[in-house]
Amino acid sequence: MTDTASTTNYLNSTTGWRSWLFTLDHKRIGLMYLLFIAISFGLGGFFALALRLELINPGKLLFTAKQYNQMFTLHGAIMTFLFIIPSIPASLGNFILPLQLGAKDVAFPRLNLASLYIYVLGAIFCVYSMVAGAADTGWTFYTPYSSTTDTSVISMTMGAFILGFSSIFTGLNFIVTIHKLRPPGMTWFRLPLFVWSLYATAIIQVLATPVLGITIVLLVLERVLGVGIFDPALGGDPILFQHFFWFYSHPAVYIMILPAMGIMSEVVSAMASKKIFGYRLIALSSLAIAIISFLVWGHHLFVSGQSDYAAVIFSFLTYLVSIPSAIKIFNWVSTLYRGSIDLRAPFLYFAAFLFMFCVGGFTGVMLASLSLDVHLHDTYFVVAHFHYVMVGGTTIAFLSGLHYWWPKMIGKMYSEFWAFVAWLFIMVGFNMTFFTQFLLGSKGMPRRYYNYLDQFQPLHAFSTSGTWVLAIGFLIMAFYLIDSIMNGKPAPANPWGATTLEWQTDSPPITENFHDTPVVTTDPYEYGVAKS
Amino acid sequence: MSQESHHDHFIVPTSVYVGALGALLILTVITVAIAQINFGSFNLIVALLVAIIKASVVMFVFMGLWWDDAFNRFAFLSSLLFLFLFFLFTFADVWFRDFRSPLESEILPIKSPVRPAVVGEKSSH
Amino acid sequence: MNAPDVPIQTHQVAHHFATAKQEFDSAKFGMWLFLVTEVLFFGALFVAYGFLRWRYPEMFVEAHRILSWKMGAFNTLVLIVSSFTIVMAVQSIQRNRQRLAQRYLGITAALAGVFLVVKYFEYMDKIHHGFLPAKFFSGVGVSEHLHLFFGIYFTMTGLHGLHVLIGIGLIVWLMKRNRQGHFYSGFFTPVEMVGLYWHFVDLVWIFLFPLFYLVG
Amino acid sequence: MDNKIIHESLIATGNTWFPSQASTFAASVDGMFNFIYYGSIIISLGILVATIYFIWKYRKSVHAKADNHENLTHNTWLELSWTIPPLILVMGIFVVSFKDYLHMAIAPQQATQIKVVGKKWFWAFEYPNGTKTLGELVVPVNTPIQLLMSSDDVLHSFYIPNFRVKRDVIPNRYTKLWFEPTKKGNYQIFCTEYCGDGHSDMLASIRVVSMPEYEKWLATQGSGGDDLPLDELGEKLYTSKACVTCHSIDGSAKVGPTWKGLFGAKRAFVDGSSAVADENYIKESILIPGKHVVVGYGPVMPAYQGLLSDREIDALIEYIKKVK
Repeated sequence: MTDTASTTNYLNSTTGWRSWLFTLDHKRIGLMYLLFIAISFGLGGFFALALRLELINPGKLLFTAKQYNQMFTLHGAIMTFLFIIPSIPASLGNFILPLQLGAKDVAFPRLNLASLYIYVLGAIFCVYSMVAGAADTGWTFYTPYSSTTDTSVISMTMGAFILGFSSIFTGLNFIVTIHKLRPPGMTWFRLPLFVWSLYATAIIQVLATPVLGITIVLLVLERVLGVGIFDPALGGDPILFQHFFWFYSHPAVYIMILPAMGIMSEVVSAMASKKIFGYRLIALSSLAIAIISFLVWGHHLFVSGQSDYAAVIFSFLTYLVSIPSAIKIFNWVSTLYRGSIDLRAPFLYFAAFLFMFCVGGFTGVMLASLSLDVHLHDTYFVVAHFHYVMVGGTTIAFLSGLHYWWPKMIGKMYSEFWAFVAWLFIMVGFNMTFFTQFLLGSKGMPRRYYNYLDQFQPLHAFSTSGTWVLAIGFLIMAFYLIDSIMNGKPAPANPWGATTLEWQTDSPPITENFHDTPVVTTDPYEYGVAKS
Repeated sequence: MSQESHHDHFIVPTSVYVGALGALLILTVITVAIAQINFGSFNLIVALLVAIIKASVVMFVFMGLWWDDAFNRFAFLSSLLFLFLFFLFTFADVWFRDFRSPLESEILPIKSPVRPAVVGEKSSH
Repeated sequence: MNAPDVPIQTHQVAHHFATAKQEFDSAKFGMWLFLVTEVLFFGALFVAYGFLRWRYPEMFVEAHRILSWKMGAFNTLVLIVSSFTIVMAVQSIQRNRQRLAQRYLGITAALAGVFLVVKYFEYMDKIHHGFLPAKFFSGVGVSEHLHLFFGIYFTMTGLHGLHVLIGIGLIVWLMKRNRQGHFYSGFFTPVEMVGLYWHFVDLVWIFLFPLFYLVG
Repeated sequence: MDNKIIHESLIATGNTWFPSQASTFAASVDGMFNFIYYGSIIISLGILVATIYFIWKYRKSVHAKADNHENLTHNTWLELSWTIPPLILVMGIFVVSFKDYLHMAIAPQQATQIKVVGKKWFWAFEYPNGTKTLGELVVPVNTPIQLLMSSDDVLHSFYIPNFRVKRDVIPNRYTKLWFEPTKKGNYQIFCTEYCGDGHSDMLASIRVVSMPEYEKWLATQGSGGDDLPLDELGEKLYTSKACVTCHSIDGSAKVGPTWKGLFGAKRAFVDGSSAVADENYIKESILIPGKHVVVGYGPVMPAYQGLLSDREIDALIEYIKKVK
């Protein structure tokens, strides 16, 4: 145990911009990912605010219908491909995975850097699409609309194609790292649960993303050459596109939520100083989710005209996938029993996650119901549901992880008071914005509507006002986190008294991660045994 | 790293590779020959069967899966499993899609770029 | 074990690996995972193919007659032989026969070139008769869906051809490094990786050939 | 929104979550919702109460040392208890909603068949006797109706919230939707599959009337509006034939050019030519809109050939003349 903070660490061991741009250190790459992801989140958030502002009353306020359609497409595409899919794996995962494993780096450091630059290239394509007549197809790019609209669909989809490769390489790297770079004694059932969740995530990234790639290739070729597979005017089938798209994009939802669940397992154990309840079941449920998630994509197509037999199979499997998620929630709550609960920022976000993920999950059960989905499909109910899972689940867990590992990454403590204030704003703002949308949706308000019936106006206005509260929360967070980099108190090596390996090294860690290769002799959450 | 401490790779004898090559060439001839005879839809099954045998030879001999780590074998073969699931579930829709309406043909004539080859067209001028 | 043919440059194991075996196993596992993504990449196209074939069986019968099965069969043989030569290149390196390996690599690249040349003539013939994806289609046919066949044909063989092209680049790169004495019985990871990639390219063609050229 | 027909309000009627029930499906759909809704409230409250109680009871300031006794970190029976019962519960939900879905999928044999065509951005309906309407579907109460739907361009989706039915409308094949209205009134129809700029204005209404009223209406359609003067009929058609979706009468530009001051104005076209907007030009623009596209607009208007009678075209021309 090295509590004496050494003066050199991965941040200051080498200096100059080249030492960052050409670094092979997974920690620096993770940090750069974090920066880009934060920028993307800001951009996507900006579009969200603009969209909600437009929707404060029916008819035109600031934008035309076309501009509105382009903005919701950009909001969706940026938030999905540039923010939420890479958010946890590429930034926190990159930084923490080798540390938790006790490895010096990921298996392929150069591939890791390449994946960062591929991400940047993909982002450039998306930004280019933004200025060159942004796509107005929605992030789902459904044909034949996407193959006939005159906006720049090609640059936007090529951006998503390139980002897919970034995601594949990250996933591939993680799988190999977890298989091959475990130090002596680190058996599979001694892996921290965050590592388990990243492993399950990586499986999906490697198996599903190529199908997105080929779907996009076919869409681009459809526009350029008229390949015709998805174009009904040429004898193709638009529903086949939906199968192709959702074969990736449904598992992608689990690329988003699985690492979030991993963070929650880490945080609840560390903040309660308690060994996680039912470790094996949580670990295996991650794998179960990853596998079953491939077989449920058709629940996006219940009213699309797919065969009713297929719909029934997909609905059945969708219900199966809900069980492992439920198991995790019950295990987390049980972990709290007779713990010693530290109510600092990571735990606050855990509590928020628990509540909002329940709402997202239970509304998911409603949407998986074949008959109920007929009414709710493509309404604001769906919008609210996936925002509860993606923002209330993934993003909140991301924030929890960010606060949990911030001292390790930056070596500074943030202001616990301001963290609480920001948390409060985010909780209130988020629920104002999105709970309202459940009501709108079940009352019949369809999604992707620029204009709407007057009777929906009060609820829309309330939802819009919620986004401002939410925005204030995120701004506060940006300020105190940036402030902590300059003015924060130096962080101890292990501020939470956690037991996983990343806390056994300095904050921030040295470039080689550990002074000596750790030898693992116990399970990851042995809070019972005396700590050194 | 000294040159001597190289890892203990099993070097596959040349005869095995030559045998595999011979098998692949013969199978290619067989598949082409069978295709010249018309068995109807049976042709597709035979062609796919031969292709699968050929692919197995390439995978297990040339790609060395036979001698490789069990997990590499598992990983690669599981990709085929997922591909199969993708196929199966997509076709769970495609095969059983609607009881097609008799009116279907009148809905939307497709914009076909194919110039129709009509019998007797050539003799029209 | 034979002494190497050429003066070699000893490989240094990267800092985050404990042993050369760990490094090699990681790289190989990584390569297999990459091939997993490739399987699904091409596999999805086969699903699209299956859909079209199921929907328009008569059209496929008509369309496959337009392709020349002789050229396709010739290309199949070319790729199978090239698969053999590259595996012999790997084996030669394992036995420290760098010069022999260089010759095998050269033959492989040349066969890949032959494949592309044949493909070029096939494509030219189709372009000449207007058998192209719908936007450029001007061919004569019976089925009104004929353009769909050429849509999927050009997509799949085009992507496969792109992989062949990339493969040639990789083999040339291997030859350059082999000349500099980078590979020997103790280190031949890149040769093994490119070999796996090349076999995969062959694997895809093994399915493309009967599905497009033989069974209508 | 300037839709003239008054629909039953979705917000003001029904209960907190749903608009009023107007078809035979509605009760079972709402019942399924309520079952899951109250079930999840009970389970969520359980989770919430347990969490808050644990947080309060075992907060660090009063419970400084966690109890890591072996049997507090793993318990197979406990874990099975929250694996098996939820599984049984969701399987139950699956079976019931599966039955309801099948009910929705299979229409009764004797259902009246009405053809629906979705186009950017309006809905057209065709009745068994050949009557055609735009933007308004009239159906008899307590009678099964089957819609045979297709699209002329991109994907649309046909959605009646009060009936709890929805189905995508696809080019080049038919999709089917059936329902049995149980309550007379005017209800809202939405398009719920994103289809471009006019997506949110692709509305229509469904009027549920008694069987005699329906038969009378069906018999008099086609000769409807004979008693109205042309310009007033035109004003009615402006909304009922969905012109309002794309053309304003107040001078603002929507997807298409405004009608205000249109008549007699000089029009410049994208092909470089121009013309004065007279009766013939307007008639041609309605029937073959792609022929002359005004600069600044896309060739997006659907052809109305066969959808309007001569008298209706004349009425629209008179109305456009009047809009200054």
